[in-house]
Parts: sequence; C-alpha cells; structure tokens
Amino acid sequence: MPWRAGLTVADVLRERQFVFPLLVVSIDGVHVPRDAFATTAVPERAVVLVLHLMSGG
Amino acid sequence: MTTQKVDQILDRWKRDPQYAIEILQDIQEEHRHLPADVLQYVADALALPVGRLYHIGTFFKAFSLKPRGKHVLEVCMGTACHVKGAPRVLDAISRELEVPEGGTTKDGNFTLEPVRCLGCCAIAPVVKVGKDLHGEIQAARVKTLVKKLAEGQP
Amino acid sequence: MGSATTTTTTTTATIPVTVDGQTIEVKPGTTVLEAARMLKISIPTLCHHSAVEAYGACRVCMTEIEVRGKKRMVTACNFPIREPLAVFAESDATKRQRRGVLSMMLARWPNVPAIQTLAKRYGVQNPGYKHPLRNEAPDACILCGLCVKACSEMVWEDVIAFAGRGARRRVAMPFGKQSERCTGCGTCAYICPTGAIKVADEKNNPVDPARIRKYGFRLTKEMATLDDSQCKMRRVGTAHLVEIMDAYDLLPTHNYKFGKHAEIARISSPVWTSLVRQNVPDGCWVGCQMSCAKAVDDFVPRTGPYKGRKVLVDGPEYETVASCGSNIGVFEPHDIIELNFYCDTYGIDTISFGTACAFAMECYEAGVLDKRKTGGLDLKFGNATAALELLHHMSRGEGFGVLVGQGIRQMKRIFAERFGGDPKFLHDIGMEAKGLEYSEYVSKESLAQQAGYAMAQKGPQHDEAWLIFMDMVNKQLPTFEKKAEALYYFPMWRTWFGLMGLCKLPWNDVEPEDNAKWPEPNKVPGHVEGYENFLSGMIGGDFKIQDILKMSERVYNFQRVFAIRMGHGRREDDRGPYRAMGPVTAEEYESRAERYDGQLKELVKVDPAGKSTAQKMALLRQYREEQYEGVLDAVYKRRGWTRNGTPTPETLKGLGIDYPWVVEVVKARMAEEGSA
Amino acid sequence: MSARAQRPPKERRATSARAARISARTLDAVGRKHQELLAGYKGLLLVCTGTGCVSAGGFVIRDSLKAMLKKRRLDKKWLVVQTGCNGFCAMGPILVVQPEGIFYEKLNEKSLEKVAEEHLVGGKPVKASMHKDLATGNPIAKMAEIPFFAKQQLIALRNKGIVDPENIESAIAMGGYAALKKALTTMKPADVLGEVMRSGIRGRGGAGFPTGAKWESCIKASATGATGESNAQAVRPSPTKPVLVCNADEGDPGAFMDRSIIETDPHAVLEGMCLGAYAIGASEGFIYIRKEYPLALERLEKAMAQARERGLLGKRILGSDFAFDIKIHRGAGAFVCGESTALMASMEGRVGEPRAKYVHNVESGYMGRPTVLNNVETWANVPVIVEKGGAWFGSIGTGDVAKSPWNGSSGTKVFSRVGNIANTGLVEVPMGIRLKEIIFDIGGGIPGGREFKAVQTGGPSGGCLPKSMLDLPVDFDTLAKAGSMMGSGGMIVMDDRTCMVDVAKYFIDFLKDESCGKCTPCREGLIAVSEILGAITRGQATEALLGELEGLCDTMAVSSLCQLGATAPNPVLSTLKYFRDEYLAHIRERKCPAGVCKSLIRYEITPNCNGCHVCARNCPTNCISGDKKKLHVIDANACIKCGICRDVCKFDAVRVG
Repeated sequence: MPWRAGLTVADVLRERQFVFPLLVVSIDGVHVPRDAFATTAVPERAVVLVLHLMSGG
Repeated sequence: MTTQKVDQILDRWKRDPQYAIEILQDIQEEHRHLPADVLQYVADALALPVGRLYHIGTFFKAFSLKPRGKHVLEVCMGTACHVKGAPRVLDAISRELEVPEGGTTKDGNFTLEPVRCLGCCAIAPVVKVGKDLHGEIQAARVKTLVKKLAEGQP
Repeated sequence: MGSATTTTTTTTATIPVTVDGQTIEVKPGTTVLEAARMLKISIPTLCHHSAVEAYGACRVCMTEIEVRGKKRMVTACNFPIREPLAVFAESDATKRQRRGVLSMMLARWPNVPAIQTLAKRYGVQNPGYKHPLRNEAPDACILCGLCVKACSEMVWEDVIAFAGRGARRRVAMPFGKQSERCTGCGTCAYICPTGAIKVADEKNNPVDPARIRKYGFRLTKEMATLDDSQCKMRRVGTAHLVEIMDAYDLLPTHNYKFGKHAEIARISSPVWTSLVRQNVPDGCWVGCQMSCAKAVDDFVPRTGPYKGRKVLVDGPEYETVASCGSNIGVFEPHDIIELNFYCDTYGIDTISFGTACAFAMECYEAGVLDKRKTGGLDLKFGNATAALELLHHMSRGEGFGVLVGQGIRQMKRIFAERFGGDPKFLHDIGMEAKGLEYSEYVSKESLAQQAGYAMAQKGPQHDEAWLIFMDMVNKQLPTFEKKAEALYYFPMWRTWFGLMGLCKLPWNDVEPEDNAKWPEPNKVPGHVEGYENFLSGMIGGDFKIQDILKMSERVYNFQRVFAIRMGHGRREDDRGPYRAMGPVTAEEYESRAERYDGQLKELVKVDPAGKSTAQKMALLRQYREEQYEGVLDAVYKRRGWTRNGTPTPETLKGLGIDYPWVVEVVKARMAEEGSA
Repeated sequence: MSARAQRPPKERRATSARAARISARTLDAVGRKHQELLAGYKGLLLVCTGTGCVSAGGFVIRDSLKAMLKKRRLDKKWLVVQTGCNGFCAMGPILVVQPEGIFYEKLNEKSLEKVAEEHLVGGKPVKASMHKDLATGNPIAKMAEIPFFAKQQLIALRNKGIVDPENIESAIAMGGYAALKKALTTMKPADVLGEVMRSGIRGRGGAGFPTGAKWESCIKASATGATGESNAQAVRPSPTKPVLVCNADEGDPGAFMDRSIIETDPHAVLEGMCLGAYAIGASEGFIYIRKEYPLALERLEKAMAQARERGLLGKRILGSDFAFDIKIHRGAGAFVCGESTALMASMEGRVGEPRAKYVHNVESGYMGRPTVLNNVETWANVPVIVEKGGAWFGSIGTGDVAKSPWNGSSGTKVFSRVGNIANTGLVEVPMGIRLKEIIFDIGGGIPGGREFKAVQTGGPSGGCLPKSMLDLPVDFDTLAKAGSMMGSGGMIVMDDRTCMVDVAKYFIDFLKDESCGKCTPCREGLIAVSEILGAITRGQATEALLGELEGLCDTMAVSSLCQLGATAPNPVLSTLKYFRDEYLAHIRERKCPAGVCKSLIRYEITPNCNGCHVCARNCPTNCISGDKKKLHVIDANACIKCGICRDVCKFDAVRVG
C-alpha cells in the first residue's frame, strides 16, 4: 500500500475498507489501542497488521 | 375500582405519561387510595415501569397506598398555625379520635392528617374537613369540634 | 496544547483543565472526575459507576473548582467541563466537605466497609450524636441508587426502584413484593457497593453462585459501556453486519454470485436501527444485557393474510437481511421485513427460504424456468412481490411453491428431470450441502470457511466455524495444517455452546477492553475464561478449555458415527457446490477478473494472458478443488479420522467412547472403504 | 371610578353562546363598555372572597347581601362585586362600599343587615362595623386612611379588592391586557425584553435572580439550539422551542401571596406570561399550582377559559399571528417541587427529585427544552413594567438598577404577615421599607399586648431576625446579609411566648419531611440536626453538641444538591446567632424561657385562681384537683402539658414556668 506523510492508522483502515469494529492493529509488532487510530501516524515502510476478530450472527 | 373508571381518567389526560401524577390524583380522589392493581394497570397503560408509580405513590403527600377514612381531617401545620398552637390541636384531636398522626379511626370515618400550609393564616390554627374550613381552633374546643363532625353537620 | 483536528465530523476544540497543578486537554462535556482519573488523581466516589449515568447523590466526590476566577464546590462525578477551569482535588475546602458528608454517613451506617475506608482516609471520627436510623449491618443499603440505575440503564427493566422520601427513602421492589419481571440476573446485586442485595438461588442452586456472577457482571458492564463502540448489538442486533460484509465482498448477492451491491446503503444497519424498537430489553431472556433480538412494531404487510393489519415482526437478523434481501436482489427494507414476518408466521427458516429462492431465481434468469413452469411467478432477482407470492404458495402447498418448498437438493433433481436443466450447472449453483441450504456468507476466498461450511455435521451453517476473517483477511491460516487446527478448535469450541444451551454471542460479539493484549485475540481468551468459570460455578470442579473441547469432541464424534450408521458421513458428503468455492459463470469471473487473474499467476503459477475466460475458470477450478481435497485430508488427519472421514477405533478409545456397538459401526465402514 | 347618577342601563348578559373575540382594535371598547355598565350603578359593594375571608364566611356575606338588596329593590342601584383577597385577612369578612371607599369589617348577618339599612338605604355609614384605630379605638371610615392600607404601593396587587376575578371584562375595564395590546401592536420582542431588563426586576420566588437576564439567556439558548433554525418560524414546537413555566407551588408555610394574586387577578398572571412568551418566542406555557389551593385553581381555569374564548390566549391573540397557550399541572403535596428542576420533573410525570443545575434550565429544562421559570408575583409584575416602562419600575425600591439589576432591589414586594401580628394579611410595599413599618405601622404590632420577639422571613430557607433588626430596610441583599432571605415573602411574627429553639426545630422537622432524600447532606443532615435540636428541647444536650450542629449545617449548606438542603440551616444558624442565650438556657439550666418545650416546663396554678373548676373539667387526664371556690392544684406527674387549662382559664391563673 502506497505510503504518504501524515498517514494515520485510521486512513489505512479507511482506504482498505476495513470497517469491521473489532480490529486489533499493530505497527511493527507494537499494539495500537483503538481510540488512538485517528492520532497514530504510520512510519514509512512499516508493517501494519490489522487483525480481524470473528463476530457474526 | 372498575377498570372502566380508570380508563375514563386515563382518557381524560390523553394517556400522556407526563400527566401520570394528575392521573393518580384523580384515582386517589375517586378511591381514597391507590390500590396496587390499579397502579399496575395505569403503569401498563402509560408504558411506564410500575416502580416509578410506586415511588410517586409513596413520595407525594396527596397519595396513600392504604385506604383513608371517609373524611380526611386535615390539621394545618403551617408556621402561623404552629406558632398559634397547631401541635397542641393535633395532639388533642389525636387523643379524641384515639388515632395516631396519619392514622384512620377504626370505623373508617376519619383520617387525621397533618398538612402543609392551607393559606388562610388569618384564622390560624386551621382544621379542614373536605371543603369546609374551621378557623381559630383551640385545643380545648377540639372535643366539641370532633363531636360536631361525628354527627355529620359541618 | 493538542492540535485541534478541525475535520467537521471529528471532535471540536478541546478544553484545558488543570487538576492539582497538572494540565490536560479534554473534550467538552468531560466530567471533572474523568479528567482527574485521566491524570491518575483519585477522587472518592460511592454512588458512581462507569456503567451507569452519574447520579450525584452521595456527594462524597465534592471538589473545589475555580471557574472564571470564582471558586465553588461541585460534585466531580457529574460536573461537565464546558470552559477552562482549575480543580483542587485535595484542598482544605474539598477535604472539609468530604469529611462532613462521610461523617453523616458513618453516623447512620457505622460498619459499612465502603464508608469506613473513606472515613479513615479523611480522618473522620464517630459523630457525637446518635443517629435515629443507625444501622449497624456491614451490608446496609446506603441509598446510593446504583441498583436502581443499573436495572434501568443496563437491563432496561426498571424493576427495582426508590420509594418514599426524606428519612423514609428506601430501595424496594414495587409493593415490596417479588416482581415477576425480575429474573434474578443479579446486575443490581453486583453493582451494589455494600452487598445489601442478596440474590436467592433457590431455582437451580448452582454450586458457586458468586463465581458465576463475577463473570456475569463483567459481561453486563462490557455490554453497557463498550457495545455502542463495538457491534451495537443493543441498538440493532446482528443486522449491524450488513454493510461490513458488503465492504469485505462477503455479502451473498444474487445466489452468491457476487459479494456486494451498489444499493447496499438502502439495507444497511442505520436503516434497521431506525426501524426496530429501542431501549427495550428484548433479549431471549429477561435480564440479558445483549438484548440483540430486535423487533419492528406496528408493521403493516402489503400482501398475504395479514395484509393491511398492524403486526409485530421479530427481526430482521443479519441472516434474513442477506437471505431475503441481497441474495435475492431485494433492497427494499419493507419487503425484507415482510418476508421475515411471513417466514416466521409459516414456520419457514428465513435462510433456507432465501437461499432456495435465490437458486430458483438464478434458474429462472438462466432460462431453466419460465413463467409457465413457475405458475406465473416472474422470479427475476429483485422481484420481492414474486418472492412473497412464492412464499404464500409454499405455505398453502400450491403450484411452484411445492417444488421450492422441498429445498435445493430436490429442486436440482426435479429441475433436471422435468425441466431439462443441465444437472452439472444446477449442482454447481445449488448452494446446499447435506440437504441444508447455505447460510449467508460468501466463502469463495476462504478455503478454511469452505471446509467449515461443507464439513459441518448438520450442513453448511456457520455456527461450527466462522473463519473468513482469520483465513482470508488476516492470512493467519496459510497452511493446510493451520487450517486443520482451526477446523478442529473452533467447531469443537462452538459445538459446546449448543451442548450447554448457551448463547455464543457473549463470547465474541463483544470484546473485553484488553482483548488485544492477549495472545490469540481471535479466541477472545478473556471470555473463554468466563465460560470456564460459568461451568465450574454451576456444576462445581475447575474446568479449563481443554476439558471443554474434549466434551465437544466426544459428542462431535458420536454425531459422525451416527451419520455413518445412517449411510452418510463419507468424504463426498463433506463437499459443497463449486459456487461456494469459486466463480461458476463467466459473469462472476469477469466481475473480479483482476483478482482471479492474480491468483492464476501467483498460486496456480499460470500466465492468464491470452487465455479465454472459460479456460481461466477451468484452471482456477481445478486448482481450488485440489486445494479443497488437501484441506479435507489435513482435517481428517487432525481429527483422527480416516481419509474417508471415518473416526478410527483408536480415536474413539482416546475419547473414551469405544463402546462395542459404536466401534462396530466404524469397523464396518472402514472395511467397506478398504482404507488403512 | 366616577359615579354619575344615571338611570342604570338594562344589564345585558354577555352575548348568548360565545362572547365575541377581542382584537387589538376592540380591546378598549370592551373595557369602556364594562366601565359604563358599572357607572350605571349608584355604587359598588366589593365583597372579599379570598380563601381567608371565604373561610370566615365571605360567600355567605356575598349572597345574603344580594338577597337584602333584592328585598329592598336596591339591586339596580347597588352592584355586588365579589373580589379576590382584599389583603386585610384578619378583619374578614370584608365589604368595601364604592365610590365613597367606606371599609366594613368582621361582618355577620346582623351587622350586614344594619349596614344595608342605615348606609345603603339611609345613606349613613355604620360606625360599629368600621375598622377601629388600634391606639385610639376611633372608627376609621375611609379604607385609604386605615394604616394597614396607607403605606402600601400596589403593582402586583393593583386590582385587589376591585376586579371580579371570574369576569374577564372586569379585568379589562381596569386596564387588563392593555400592555399585551401595546406589545403586540407597537413593540418587537426585543423591546419587551429591554423593558424587563431596564426594570431591574429580580425573581419574586425567593432567590432574586434578575428576570431579564434569565429571559435573555433563554433566548440565546433557543436560538443556538441543535436545529439552529430560528424559533420564530417553527410551526411544530421543535426541540429547542423555549417553554414558559409559572411556579405557583408556594410551599413556604405561612405564605399565601401567590394564592392571593391568582385568586384576585388571574389575568395579570396570564397577561404577564403572554408578554414573556412574546419576548422569548415561546408558544407553550405551564402553570404548576399546589393541590392545597382549590379556589385559586378553579378561578385560574375559569380565567383561562374566558381568555381563550375572547381571543386573549391560545391562537391569534388579539387578532395577531402570535399564539401562546397554557396548560395547568397540579402539584401533589411536595415542598421540594418548589425547586425548579424538581418542579419540572413532576411536570414530566416523574417524582419531584431535583437534578444538578450545572446545565441551567434556560438551556435544558422541561423535557430538555430551554425553559424560563418565574414565580406568580414576577409574572404579575410584567404587564405593569411593559405598560409604564422599565425605568418607572426601576425608580421604585432600593439601589440604582439602571446599571445592573444586582445593584439593588427594584419595584415592590408582596408580603403575607402572619403569626402573632394584629393585622394578619397581605401587603404590597416598595422595596427598602423598614421591617418595623411592615410589622408595626401596617401590621398593627403584636396583639394581646405581648412583646415582639422575632420575625421569620423567607420560609423554611429563611432566618429569624430579632428586635435589633427592626430598622432593617427590607430587600434581597439586606435580608441575605442579616442571615435570612427574602424568600417568597412569608413573614411570621413571633411574640415572647415563642421558643426560638422550638421554631428552629419546627422548620428543620418540616424540611426533614419534605426533603426528597436523594442526597446525603440534606437527608442525613436534617435527621441529625433534628435529633440534636430535639435533645436540646428535652434538656438532654451538651454544649459540645452545638459545635457538632454548626458542622452539620456547614456541610448541608455547601454540599447539598439543591437549595432546599443548602438553605435548610438558615433557621438554625440565625436563631443560634441572635438567640444563643435561649439555646444555652435549654442546655445549661434545662429551662425553656418561652414556656413551650414540654419536657422543660411545668404547669402551675397561681393564687389568681378563684376555684371556678373550669380547668379541671376540661383537663383530658383529670390531673387537676380542688374544691369549688378553692385554689386548685395540678398533679405535675400526670400532667401531659396539653395547655388546655391555660387556654380555658379566664383569670390567667395558670402559669407555665
């Protein structure tokens, strides 16, 4: 995924259409709490893991 | 209390939960107390939890969950009446009727209720029975007053 | 000073607050208590709890603040910060008031631990007067109101309430009698800071009630505080998933051909949130905090026997919105609810009906059926009126309804025999396995889910395994062994809910706040621990996840042996139609050509350039079917079953169910298949 | 009122079924028509039918007077007008004969017959039924010359004793709705607000918050409401449409100003609310009235029905496109419902439990909508302020309110003076008048030749002021500085037979019963203070407890959720401040100087006793013995101190020590 300055975790999720609420995100292995998605910047060439928990009727 | 009567009261207030207190006042007037089943019926009709009506029924002085006497003998305990001896009048009536404060006579005729200021302080101390007001009551004259009330003439 | 994000939707400017010298930026409306806690400054509270709205009754949290240069005393728990202010959490004025309040409480309730600890902290001695209502009990009710608010805001039942006023104020069941609306869910007992409320367990006398309620209440609190920011089960139930599945291309559309649709907005969760009742405790049992069984009041059907009359509709769940909506091309909420209503009324499962109807519609559009054969029904995708008519016919056992009513497995046979449909095409698009219609997820891009569906003992229902996110999105199951391990753990774990008669939603439809910190967050270990304690609390012992899986495995293998005895339970029974595994028609391939071409290059190691769609589809199909066989082998091996899916006597012995009459069935089948 | 001797026109009943709607143009004509109707009579007989007089026989006097006139065929010459409370309750039943302005008091069938015969027929006023000057005993004919009325200045009670509350035309004739016509035809809402702000009027409910400022912040809150749409065009009351509330709960014991205003001049309140609605842009209003005021409720409902019928309330008021209607909520017996948020809770059908006022009612009040709540008397003042201008109102009272309303207390205040006072009743006096003038000049001092001891102002939330404070000019700030409060205007005068500890305990016990019980300081504080005061009145307290008492009062005052709890300590703190010696007498000498606290007093018969045996006959526990004509003796152990012997003894032979 192309990187740009000021890219936040929230931007990543929005562009990848990851709209599922129960997400576990880590950047280069470091856990990012959910309420910090909008304020955590993604460094260049970082490995962003977006873990989807299961849920469903 | 027939549900038909309660429905009449509910319709009078357009079954609006905001008039829950007025509805209960009309029921209290109609039935001299708030029976448990009626409270449940009203709660369901207004889609309110019955716990809220139970709290209203035990909060406001206008309501009582136990039947009151045919005539409620209201002794005004306002400041003016207090200063002019209302407590002694209340004790005297309580002795005459052999009924504690808030109690009802065995024959169910009278309930003795200390009430808030009735607003006619000029003739303090005041005792009110139904619509009639009796002014400048002295503890000594309580015996005659009670006898008169018992015989039914105001 | 934090940078104020000026995007219109996100937060407006923040407000600076100084608490005991430390400054912090907070959103308008944040309370003084919250601001203090953000700075790890403790303010005492007795009637406050994060799961309910601040009440401001006990006044223990009185705190001195200074606003626009004027000092005043306020209750920290509910004072909303709307302009810059300073807070003095430990000033003399603050301590003096807290001491005064605590001294009054100590006079009436001298032995309540919650008050004693705070009184000690503020150096409060016993007052000089004797309180007329002095109550020496350590678990006396201190009239904080938490129970009343919990029963109202968390359980939405409003059973327990205050009564009386002034000195006669008390907490009571209405009329002092046990209310039949109270199911002893224990929320009030658990939120009570002094233990004044006892829950009598005479009904099913669990071994260790406290152990159960500890976890029960944790869930209650999570639901009350986290659900709105997670799955919104309390607001819209399972229907919160609709637009999410569409976003991940998983929403079955037009008989599973596609995974999303342009008109998704018309049937996504905000629509359902506005249609279903709110703030009503509509769980399966009174006291459930998830309350996900939503219902639509005063619905007026436009067809059928209830036409024009107000009815109550239980639903719609996510499955119904997909099966009676996107899968049959219907995007009109009113019609989806009506289909939901009539399925319930006629006793027809909405999933089976939707998936079966989708099959019939694809056959109709493919020309296998026409108006004559359908008895006049124009069964094109999106024709809700025709779908409703079909449902009414099915209920009356009339015309074309009789065929669809028998399900896809029979329809495939009948459409081939009587209507000349191509059996192979029908088999490919007929979304059924073991006679049961598929539930509403597109499994094309998740090999693990394809197996999860097709191998499910009762037929393609996702309650045994829901692995799409782990497999397709997270890429956590790259190898067959990893898939097999998942297809061992989750089916066993989820079968256990059925065995215990427990709902699965509290496991993973709400997630503990710290779930991300656990290893394998997918398994929501915090909640697994809850179920372990529930079981041990109910019947005694100290059960762990391994014991639980063993219980399920024994039953699971019994089910397999039973299927075998009934002549099923073979390897071919554990396969699904190709539509569940890949694109059957050119239309499907071309709609996602880029993805499929990419797979041909990377996975199948074939260059798609220059090949026709048909050739590409054949190559892809061959690859996917081989992959599937690989998964079957790995799963059977992991479960200790033969290549044909028969539990070996050793496996039965290991599970302690090697009764002679059971081993006998297994041995017979193994002899028949001649497998090692 | 000019009385021209003319042949009285045939009394025309209001047009048959529905009286005509009044528009801005026709308002004055209706007023003039009614005045001509009155002028057609030789004079008016104004009979007071306020609750006080009614309980003394007001209705009986009214009806028998009509009968007497008919018998003497004078009913065409004299018109009997039933009016609301005249104010001089102690002298009820009252008749005022206009135009001469002759004041008759304490009327009964006999004395009324005399007045009818000698005055109405014979033309000679009857001295016997006139008011007697307390000092000289001479009769005072003219009402205006009676000291009780002389020093009063009427704004809220402008129509008291003149207007028939159950006839809207009578109110219009006296200028009713003229201010509303002026506002609707010549003023913009902002102008009305401007007048109210200029007047510097502060809330008559008790707290004294500037009414103009309250209205202004409500207008701001409604405009910036979520929908942002300006509320003028809102057809359906949108969530941010402001609401008006009139607080007629008047829970203070010993206060009946609001009751009298409603019983006397309900249209003043209705017109005031219409003006408020016009200024603030509200279309919905409520009046929350106590269940203990049946007559006031009845007259209010009649007045509202008539106002709607005549187009002065509801849709198209005075023919304009301004619409405003009022609904009534009946209180159910809870003093706490006088507190604004508790009042609104009970208006929403919930228990009267106050909420934290960190978000004020003007932003989010009744049903979360911006709400302006004002007291009956405040609303009644508004029409006069609009009619005569804010500056005129500001010139009355204390301080210079032109710059800021907080600089003083403008206008007048209605006080109901009760208790040990000769002229019990209702007066309206300019702010700044001295306490002494209210109690002695107007009030006629203490009856029975007893000694003034204290006056309690501000109801249960107020304080008791001693003799040394009699020169205090009365307004919001001075009373507060003296440790009491203006409150709604109840004034209870106490003579030397009142025990201040008992009075403090009376107020604390009143509040203990009325506390909603939600918050600790008020619920537990009142129980504790009541317990301590009880111990003091039983002589079982130590001085150390006084310190404990002050600590409790401080916690209540600062930490209580609402004003009920916060002001509850005032009666205790003020009596401690001014009458500490009485507390110490109870504690140290176990004596009740005023002879009230039962466990500290003994009833004794003094030598004045001439053995008439009346006391012995009435004693409920027969603990008085003595032969005829001999000195009687009370058995102290059996005596339950009911006080009946002292009441019945005509020779003042019973001493309480």
